[in-house]
Amino acid sequence: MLTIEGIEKSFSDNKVLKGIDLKVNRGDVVALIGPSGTGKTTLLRTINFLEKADKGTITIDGLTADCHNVSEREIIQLRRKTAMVFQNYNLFRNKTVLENVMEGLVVVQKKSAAEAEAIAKEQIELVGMSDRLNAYPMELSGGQQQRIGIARAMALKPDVMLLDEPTSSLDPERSAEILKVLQKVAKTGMTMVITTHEMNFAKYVSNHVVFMEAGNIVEEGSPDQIFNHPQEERTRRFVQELENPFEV
Amino acid sequence: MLTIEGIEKSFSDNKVLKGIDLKVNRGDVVALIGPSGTGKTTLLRTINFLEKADKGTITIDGLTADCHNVSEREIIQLRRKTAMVFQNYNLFRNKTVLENVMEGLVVVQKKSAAEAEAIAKEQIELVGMSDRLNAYPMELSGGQQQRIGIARAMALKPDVMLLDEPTSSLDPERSAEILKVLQKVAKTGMTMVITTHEMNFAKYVSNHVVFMEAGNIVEEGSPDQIFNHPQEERTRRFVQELENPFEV
Amino acid sequence: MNFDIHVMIDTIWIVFKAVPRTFLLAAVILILGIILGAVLAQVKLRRIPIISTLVNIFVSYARGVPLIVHIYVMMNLLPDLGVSLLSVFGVTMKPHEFPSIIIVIVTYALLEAAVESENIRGAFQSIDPHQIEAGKSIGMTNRQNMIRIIIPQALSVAIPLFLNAFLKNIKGLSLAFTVGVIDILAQARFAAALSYRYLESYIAAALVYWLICGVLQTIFNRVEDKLKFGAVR
Amino acid sequence: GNGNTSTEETNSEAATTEETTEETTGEVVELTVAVENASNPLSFTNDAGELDGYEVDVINALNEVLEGYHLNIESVSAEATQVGLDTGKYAFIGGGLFKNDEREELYLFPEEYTGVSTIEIFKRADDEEIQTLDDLVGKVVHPVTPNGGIFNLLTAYNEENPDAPIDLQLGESGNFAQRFQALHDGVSDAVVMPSNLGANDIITELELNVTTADEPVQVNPTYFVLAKDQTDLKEKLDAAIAHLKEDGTLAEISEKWYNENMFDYELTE
Amino acid sequence: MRQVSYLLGGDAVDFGFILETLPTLIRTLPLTLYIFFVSAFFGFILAIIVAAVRIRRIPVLSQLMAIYASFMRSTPGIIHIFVVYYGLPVLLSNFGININNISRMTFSVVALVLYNGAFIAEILRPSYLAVSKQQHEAAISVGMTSWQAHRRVIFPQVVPIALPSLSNALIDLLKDTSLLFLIGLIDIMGQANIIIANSYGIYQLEVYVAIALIFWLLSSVLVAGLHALESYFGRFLRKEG
Ligand SMILES: Nc1ncnc2c1ncn2[C@@H]1O[C@H](COP(=O)(O)OP(=O)(O)OP(=O)(O)O)[C@@H](O)[C@H]1O
Ligand SMILES: Nc1ncnc2c1ncn2[C@@H]1O[C@H](COP(=O)(O)OP(=O)(O)OP(=O)(O)O)[C@@H](O)[C@H]1O
Ligand SMILES: [Mg+2]
Ligand SMILES: [Mg+2]
Repeated sequence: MLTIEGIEKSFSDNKVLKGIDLKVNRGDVVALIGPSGTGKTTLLRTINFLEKADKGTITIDGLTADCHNVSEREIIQLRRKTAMVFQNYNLFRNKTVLENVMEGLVVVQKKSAAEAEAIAKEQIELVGMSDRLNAYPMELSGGQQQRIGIARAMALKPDVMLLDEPTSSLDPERSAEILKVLQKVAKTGMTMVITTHEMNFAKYVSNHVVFMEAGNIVEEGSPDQIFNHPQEERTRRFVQELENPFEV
Repeated sequence: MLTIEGIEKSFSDNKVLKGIDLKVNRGDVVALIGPSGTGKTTLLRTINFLEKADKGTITIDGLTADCHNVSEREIIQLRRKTAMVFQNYNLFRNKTVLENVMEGLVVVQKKSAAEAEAIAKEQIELVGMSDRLNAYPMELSGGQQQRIGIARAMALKPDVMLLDEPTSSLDPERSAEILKVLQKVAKTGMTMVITTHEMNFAKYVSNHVVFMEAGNIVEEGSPDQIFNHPQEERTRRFVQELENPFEV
Repeated sequence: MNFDIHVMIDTIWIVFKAVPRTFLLAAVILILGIILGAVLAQVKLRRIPIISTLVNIFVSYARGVPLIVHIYVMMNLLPDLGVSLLSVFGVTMKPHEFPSIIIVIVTYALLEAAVESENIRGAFQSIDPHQIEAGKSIGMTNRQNMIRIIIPQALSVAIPLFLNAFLKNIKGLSLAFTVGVIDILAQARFAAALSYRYLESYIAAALVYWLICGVLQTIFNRVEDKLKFGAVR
Repeated sequence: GNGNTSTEETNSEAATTEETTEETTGEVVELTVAVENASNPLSFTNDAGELDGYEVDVINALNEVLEGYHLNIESVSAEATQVGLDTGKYAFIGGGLFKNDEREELYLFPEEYTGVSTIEIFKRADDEEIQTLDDLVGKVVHPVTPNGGIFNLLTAYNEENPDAPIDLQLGESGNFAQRFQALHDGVSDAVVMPSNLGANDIITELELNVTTADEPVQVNPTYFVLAKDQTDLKEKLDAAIAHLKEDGTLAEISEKWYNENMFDYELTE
Repeated sequence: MRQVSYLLGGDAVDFGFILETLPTLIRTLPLTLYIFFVSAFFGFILAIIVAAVRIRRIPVLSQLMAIYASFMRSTPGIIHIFVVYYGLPVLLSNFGININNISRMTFSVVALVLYNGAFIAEILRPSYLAVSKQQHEAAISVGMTSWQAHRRVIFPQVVPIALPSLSNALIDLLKDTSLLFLIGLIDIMGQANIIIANSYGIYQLEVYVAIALIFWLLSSVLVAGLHALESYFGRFLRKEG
């Protein structure tokens, strides 16, 4: 479904991605974990062509693009197969909750307003925000904005969802709820790449875990492998902390 | 150290805080937990007078202000006893990492540039960002921005720190590290109010847990009491989820 | 002091006759200016080689040189140019028959474009780049993104600037008199020449201008409020 | 002026009294008068950056003989002279103004005129058809600025001859040189204009095929126009002007600027 | 024979005359620049006050400022000059104040300040509002006074938004000094008019070419300065790409 090969990316002389290869099958839920500043967000942004990689190719649903040399048309085609949930939400400031979710349906997918509204309302219901349909993003709490960001992406029913810490601002209750929704969607064949600091999520929901550090993939494998039988010393240390990080 | 009484706050006809009373002693680490959209952020903002409560009084370090009727002078006096870490970081867009942290020291505390720089660098070191001193906020990852936000607040050495989900964008490793730093600071007598979705943090680091829902404090007490012997049904349910939220 | 309020009121009515055409002209110029200015602003923001430099030279010339000189130059250049252009299409016309209204619109719209290109560039600098990314990420084309997300947000800065520009235009048109366009001020001058009531006529003109501005300001304020998107200060 | 003129006159009187008390040195009252700032040769700024011109010389000469007043000259735009006169800033204004009913109702005119304005029809030298205003019907008359005498003259003509009016185009008429060049080139057939504004200089300098019609349309006396309340100044001014006419000073100044003594002209009124 | 350029076609420009004229025009440069800088400075201060009052929606004052701004922006410069130079003395004399002996220069500057202040206010206001409110919150949360927050955090972010439009306004102001010729002050444009009038318009084209050159040069210098400011304050924007 999604194959990326040899992705490299620098910001001036700071090499942030040092050659990333990743293969994701349809319906996979990939958890991207790793320390802060490692390049997880940059990788997702590269897949969505919000950041132009210096090198490498990206294939989505059979369509391949060489990052270095890709036309505006191809980018839009590829982007329409994906949807992204941003770490800092990035809701449209000038649109209400409902409009935020409808926007892509109407403008990109050319659905009728009525149909789009129905779909949007359904998605908003799923994230528990039905009572704030007409609020502007500025009037929402952090968690509420994050949920609308998720609803906006889910409404598009893309082939691949790219989620950048989608539950960072949510309480465990709500977080579990949302992740269950995502899990259900994944079962219908939607592919997901999720960066997360929520190790329990990586452990119990994903079927493939990728551990990145400093622009490299250190280790990847099934959750069981990564959490219970890590091959690399660095992975072992990272995973160990999780046991009880706050006990003093 | 910090006493708030009868705080009420509405946004148009949406009553967000419905009469909050809270007493925090010097050196306390209070964890504010509760579902998304409950009013945690609003409460912190009210304490910092970024939001003007409709009713209630706030006392910090012996200085009392009636929220409804408080002068600009008083507000500034009170604010200088506190520092805030924002849920969405809010770093100064036009200043580098180092400048962000130095700013309050130079402008508010009138420290010399050299002294401010020394303090700032020390704090930045504590959050592991020494290698990005001259980066602008937009060039940082989410977690990196969050850490600078924490450094900026800590550098001020306030009486009371208000932290709004200070580790939401951090991996568990880094998160534990930061919380350990905070814990150490708390031991020196700094008071902290922290909203968090990280229940482990509430459990192991704080010495007082406040569970809010829908603008009310439902229950408060020691971590042991809240997590192991909750009195209220609602608390019990919220805490239960934590056991293993993602197991399907 | 010589002042007769009745004369002034009579003059207001006379002056009013020039309002529709002045208003319309200024509006057409503003709209053309905004459209062309937006294009220029994009070229500048994207720093397209060569073209950017050309645009910068044009903008600096258009803004730097006094209006009266522009009018003089265009008044002398455009008719010949226009006539030779028309002759290509088989229309013959003498240069001095070339309609002065076209001279006015072309001249003013070009100058307006230079001014608006800077206003628009400033307004775009106020946009959070993340907002643009959000649009891209749901698969919008650049054009869709521009129309649905970026422009509405930039407008909250640009709208008051457009009103500024419109008001400058409506007054700047008094120089178009050189090529025979009778605007509000010219109409007032006519009245003054007939009645010898200069003071009254100028005050009458001022009141008419002020009224137009008052009406526009009210409308623009409404629009501006709509563009706050829940961010109340 | 009807209605509330009386109160306004009181106002300006008050202003004048104040000036009198504050600015009087000895017996001499200082007054400000205005001339136009770019109206060669009436009044203009010369190459040395100083105010010069026929009216300026006249006012300076008046200062020598005027009793009880001293005149300070301010040079401003034509429109500003009028506005300043209306608001009471100026005691009188120049600008080659002639008398008519409207002006007489608003302002005070001296008995003595200080200049002459001949309004001429300019045409191509080989154009035999144009001699009088009547001949202008059906011709292309150069556009007329809507302030000043020519506009009023032609408007008055059209009001008297509603069935055969002159085609009067309004607009900035361009500078004088442009007007004559346009006439020379056949863009227009006639220019109606006072002759004392440098017309001959232009025609000679540019070697244009332009002459005047045989007879001037009008020969008007021009005056300094006083604010309504300057009755005392008017008397003193009349005496002073008469004195300058008598001793030949004005004729001298006229010769200096126009190469002729315009006081020799026969007035049309 | 020299043909007057009412049509440019086939007409030679007399470069000798342009060169001759330039020094005469430039002689008036100090006056033009003096008035420009003084009016720009006070106009800017006035604009900040007006914008601040309108942003904070201070009752009564805010409405008054809105009226002021609408009057000043809508009415032609010639009317302002007349109102200030001829109207104000009459108005004040009703209260027994005589200002007739204040210099024309002062009147001119007052008129230009009032006029341009209104335009600049309406540039600063939206630019200010475009800066996120959260930036202000971040600043006051570290204990800054509101003024400190503005000076250190908000204004530097307003600058890149406002500067392009400000350059429009300042160039306009530079050209607006020509209004002063109406009441007899001779700036560059006034001097140009004098030269044209004294030559009965024969050298209009040449004079226009000369003032075009001067104004173009002046405004280019101005714009270059503002551009430098913009790149300095806009550093953080470029990082955002
Ligand atoms: N626009 C940019 N300019 C320069 N450096 C950048 C830019 N964006 C990101 N970086 C740097 O690239 C590195 C990777 O950033 P990225 O946002 O991908 O990290 P991340 O793994 O998502 O971290 P986090 O968990 O904290 O969100 C960081 O060191 C960051 O500072
Ligand atoms: N400016 C505002 N205008 C209107 N409503 C607001 C505004 N700010 C917050 N609210 C509403 O107030 C409620 C409480 O918001 P608050 O940000 O305090 O929640 P929270 O407990 O911090 O939630 P989270 O955990 O998601 O951050 C929410 O329902 C939110 O939509
Ligand atoms: Mg990230
Ligand atoms: Mg919150």
